[in-house]
Amino acid sequence: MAVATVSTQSGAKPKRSRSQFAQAWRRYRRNYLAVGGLIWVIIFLIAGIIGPWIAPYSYSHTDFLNVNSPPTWQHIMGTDNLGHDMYSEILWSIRFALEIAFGATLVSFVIGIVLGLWAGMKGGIVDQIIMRLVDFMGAFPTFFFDLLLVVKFGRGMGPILMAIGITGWAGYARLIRGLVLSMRKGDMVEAATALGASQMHIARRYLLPNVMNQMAVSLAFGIPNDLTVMAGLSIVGMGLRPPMPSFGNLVAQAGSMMLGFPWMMYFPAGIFALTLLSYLFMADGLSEALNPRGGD
Amino acid sequence: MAILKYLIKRVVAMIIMISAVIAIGYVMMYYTPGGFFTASNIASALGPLAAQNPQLYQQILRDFQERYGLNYPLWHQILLYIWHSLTFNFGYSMQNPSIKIMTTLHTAFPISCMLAFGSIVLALIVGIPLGIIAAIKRNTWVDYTASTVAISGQAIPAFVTAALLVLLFGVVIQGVLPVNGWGGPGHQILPTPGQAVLPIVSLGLGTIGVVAKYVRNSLVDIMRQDHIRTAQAKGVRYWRIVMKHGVRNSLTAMITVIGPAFAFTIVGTIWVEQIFSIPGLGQVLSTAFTNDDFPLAITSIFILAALISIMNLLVDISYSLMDPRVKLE
Amino acid sequence: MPSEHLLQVENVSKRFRVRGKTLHAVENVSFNLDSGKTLGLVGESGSGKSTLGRVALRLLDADGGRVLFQGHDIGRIPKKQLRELRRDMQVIFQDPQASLNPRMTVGAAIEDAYVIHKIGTKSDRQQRVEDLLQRVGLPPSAANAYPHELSGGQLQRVGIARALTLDPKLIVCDEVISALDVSIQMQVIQLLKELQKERNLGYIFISHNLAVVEYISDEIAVLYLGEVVEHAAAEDLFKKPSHPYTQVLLQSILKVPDPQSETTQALMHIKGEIPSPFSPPPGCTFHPRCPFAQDICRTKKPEPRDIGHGHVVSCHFAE
Amino acid sequence: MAGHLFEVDNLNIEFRRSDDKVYAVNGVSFSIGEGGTLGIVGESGSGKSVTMMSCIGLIRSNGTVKAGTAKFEGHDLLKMNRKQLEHIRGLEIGVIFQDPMTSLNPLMRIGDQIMEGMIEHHYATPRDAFDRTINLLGEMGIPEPKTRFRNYPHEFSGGMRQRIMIAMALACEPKLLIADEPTTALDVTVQMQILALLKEQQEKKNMSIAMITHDFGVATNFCDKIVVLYAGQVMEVAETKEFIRRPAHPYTIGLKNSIIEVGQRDRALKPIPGMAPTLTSPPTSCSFADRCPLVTDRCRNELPVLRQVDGNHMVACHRAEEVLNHAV
Repeated sequence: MAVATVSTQSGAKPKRSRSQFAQAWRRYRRNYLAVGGLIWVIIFLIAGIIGPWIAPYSYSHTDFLNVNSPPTWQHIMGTDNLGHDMYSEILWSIRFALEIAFGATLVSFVIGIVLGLWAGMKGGIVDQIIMRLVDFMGAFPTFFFDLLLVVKFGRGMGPILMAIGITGWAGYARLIRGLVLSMRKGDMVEAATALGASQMHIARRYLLPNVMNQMAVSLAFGIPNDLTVMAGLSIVGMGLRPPMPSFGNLVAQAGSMMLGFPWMMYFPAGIFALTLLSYLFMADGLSEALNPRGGD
Repeated sequence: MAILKYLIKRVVAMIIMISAVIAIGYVMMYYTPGGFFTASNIASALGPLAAQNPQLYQQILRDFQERYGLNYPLWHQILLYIWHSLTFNFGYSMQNPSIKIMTTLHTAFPISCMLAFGSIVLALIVGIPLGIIAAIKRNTWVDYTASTVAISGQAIPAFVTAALLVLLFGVVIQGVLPVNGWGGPGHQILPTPGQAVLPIVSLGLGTIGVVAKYVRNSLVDIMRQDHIRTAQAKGVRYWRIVMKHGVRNSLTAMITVIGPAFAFTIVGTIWVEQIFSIPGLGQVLSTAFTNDDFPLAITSIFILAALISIMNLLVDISYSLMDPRVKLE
Repeated sequence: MPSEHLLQVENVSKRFRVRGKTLHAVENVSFNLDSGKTLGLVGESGSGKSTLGRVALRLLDADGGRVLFQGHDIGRIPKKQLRELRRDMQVIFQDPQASLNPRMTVGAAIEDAYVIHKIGTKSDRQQRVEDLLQRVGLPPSAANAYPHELSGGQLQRVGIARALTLDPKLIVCDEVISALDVSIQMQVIQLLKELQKERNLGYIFISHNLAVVEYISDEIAVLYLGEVVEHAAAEDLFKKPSHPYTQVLLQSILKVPDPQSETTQALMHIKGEIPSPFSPPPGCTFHPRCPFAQDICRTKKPEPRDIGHGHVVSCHFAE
Repeated sequence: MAGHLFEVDNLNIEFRRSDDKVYAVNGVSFSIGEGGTLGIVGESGSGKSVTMMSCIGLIRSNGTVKAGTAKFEGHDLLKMNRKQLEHIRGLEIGVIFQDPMTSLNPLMRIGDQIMEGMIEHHYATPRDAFDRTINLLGEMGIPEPKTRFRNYPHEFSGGMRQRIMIAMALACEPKLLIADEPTTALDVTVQMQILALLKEQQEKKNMSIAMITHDFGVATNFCDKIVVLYAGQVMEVAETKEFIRRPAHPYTIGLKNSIIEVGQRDRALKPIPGMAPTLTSPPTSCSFADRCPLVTDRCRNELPVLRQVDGNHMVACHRAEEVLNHAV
């Protein structure tokens, strides 16, 4: 009768193999904080994209009749000491934050991938030089370099984006080089080499698919980091030049007034904190979902 | 002997690295339109003085020219500047030529150190137990809560935490803790205990997160390692295994995160001092930058970079002392 | 230059630099291999047998000596030509899981060889993959499985199938059975033997398991600290082990006792472990552990000597 | 059945997996006499390691003992709480593991690791424990024990680390030593050294050994009684001599035929086809049936129980007698 279910021979049980993406998503979905984070990040992205159209005022519009106004129907998040509508300011901040953070992360990421792959696959003196450079960039907070660069090149969108971008690649380069090295030494690459595969083929078919996961995770952590750096520049007065709003500017500016007009701090600081939290929960969930640590 | 050789090697490497930072800073400033490292720029900055006190003006101008070697080629100026910095001969601030930079550092540096070390200590005291508890109760609500707290700390930068704390203690529950300032009349460097709480807490939260998460993950990994099973097979009590074989090993590994955490904290101090109006190095740095006071700005960066380098060296040495497998080389 | 041999390894050496110290992985090793024959490389860990196998395929570059494959010096030929040549020389690894891309199905992994060398159409390739799977004893459905879904034995069959894709003439089998259970080991050995007969393959069979090496090989080289200490036809080696190390190795194998004799094997052993390959002992590298060591062994390195019928031994006292 | 130091009866163990259960051990019974050496032989996944480890409470957290007893000197280990087990482990039962490279704490001096058990069990005062450790290291064949005491694991070779593991396991002179594949990770020449050392220590201290191994050569030369496990079930139990002379289970015979020994160049191979199953429901028929050359309908429908066929020779096969009488 009920014969012992013995899974022998035939091996392939296609049930599980669907796709790794589906499995990762299944794990991700179970993590409520990560899902919450993802939802907020999506809202944030949408706000960034359509923000300029739904913002009731321009970011430089000043309403002199309603200076330092608490939230009202007219200004749902109040106004600041110059009569800027906080709601509009925040929408524009999201826009600028996204542009700079995504742009800077992209720049860092591209530099990191190129240098990391180069160092890892080439080895030898190239590797030595690149790694010395990585060590140097990693030894001190890149924030110092960002400050110097911003002073040199100015406080506009472009310069800030580039400053954050060209100082932030060390981590990516180190990660990718490490992954490539660990795999290059492994049997997998050796087996492909033995088949006569070219370096290009190995990189494309064997290395990249296996480093994708970790790269996605490090990217997910990279964006909130760049958001923080960007705001941090404003805190020391080196961020986007007003009147362009940014979370950093809004927080810095509210710093001196928040005891009297706390809403100037509530909204930007709250939304910014929530955003960073969401990004981190999302990144953390992503890393757990893509690289499950086995376990019980 | 080996240690000595290692130390010399490390210190030399450190000096080279810091020199590179200074050089980069100098070059940037040199080529910045408003930069001060040209004779004409200095002359124009000292403009009003020329009329008021021509003699002093001439003297300061000569001073500057000599100090920065403004008549020499750029590489010479850079070397000269590096040499001055490394010998702690920082000269005068640009904004306020009568004040020696060293004098400014005298008060600012200890304040920033207090903030940074205070928050690191706080992070270790809170983060380590939090990580241990999360690891032992892994995959329970305790673990999830601790992990969530840790991530939150990591996510929210110190200036936002600081701002929110100021709102909390300045608006919601007033009068419990002071929300700005440092020291008082007669006490420039030492704060009142109350003054120190909020800055240190807002700085420390991020590091608490980093430490707790690291301890938690490494402890979970270690408790799955074979040698833990060996200890169990010896009949060692559970708690002793956790502490002696688990936590001890995981703390050894944790030393390596103190270096980066310290660097992270240093940047945090710059922000937090801004929010709480604390007259530390961070505030010096940011005023220097906003006022284009480049000698002061570069010097502040130099001091902070040196501090971080020394800390990294200490971390590496203590790691090699804790882990017999690590050799200093 | 007569090139009747499939593979000629001549005075090959390989060193690694590890943190400023030199590791002598392979020292001055020579051997020949013909089509349809198997050369066994035996040795304990650190003997350099795996490194030698990789040098023979130029997966590692030799530091000295040369390797001729069908008369071509594979250390000299340009990369592009080498890639073409690789169709004829393949490798099977100890850990098939590690040698397969976890993100490629088994079918894709096998097919990749055809993709690399641009052989056949898509459906053509798939047919070949199915044939190969069948040949190594796996159902065609296995092509859709990912490596983590198969057992060790099944994966090793995949490893074999992949090595066969390009119809090679030489296969290096690097500890191919040591990660498998006994009952599965036998299946794999049998498969390898059959394939050799069918396709006239030359094998370099690397293993620490003397009995299996004896079983499958025509000739055997015993390695100790990167050097060949004894090289002979398989029968000769086991009938008349002439290097003390070979003798010790043979005595160290625990056989299931003979049902008739009823006595179990004495647990006799030699002292010491393999010295660090970073600082091999002077003279004969085996002398610190050798039960017969004399003064000469401590100072003078023994030259390989033919003691008859191509039985070569590197020992001062072998006869 | 008196005089048995350690007796496992009808042990059942299950492991939870993400979407099913694995029946890893199904009704395993055996015993070890005082001073005896039992070889527990099986391939990977046969449950040989899990069986012994679960008896002393070192089972992975997703595994549970569902039924059975494991009596050590008459006391059921499976009924003991953590404290009681901790008291038995190390003091009464010592363990050696397979991989000496990872089984030692890398950050602790090896001397301290050996002493730890003695001090924990109040077996010796710290001073005595120190002296004993030095002696033990010497006995294990580690030169210069006084200096080596202060070394860390990474400063030793694999063979030396396994000697340290043995010193640790023997520190409190346990009555039973569980050796879980103690030589699998070692080279053959070193394997010999370690086995000889174990034998010598066993004779000196009159302890029992449970040798878990996949290697018939090790089991038949080292042990005086052998248990063969397959799919978490005992296939055959016999004294080693009987086991060598008259194996009665087709699986045992197949396994023995699978071993290639020196001097068998001309032998034809007769591998066991297929592979060992992973049971996801309790066995109701012979688990070996699919691979067995002697399979009958009965084997596919009825679970063979372990039964005595001759003296102390037990077999779980419907056709054991036929095999023994060379009727098949």
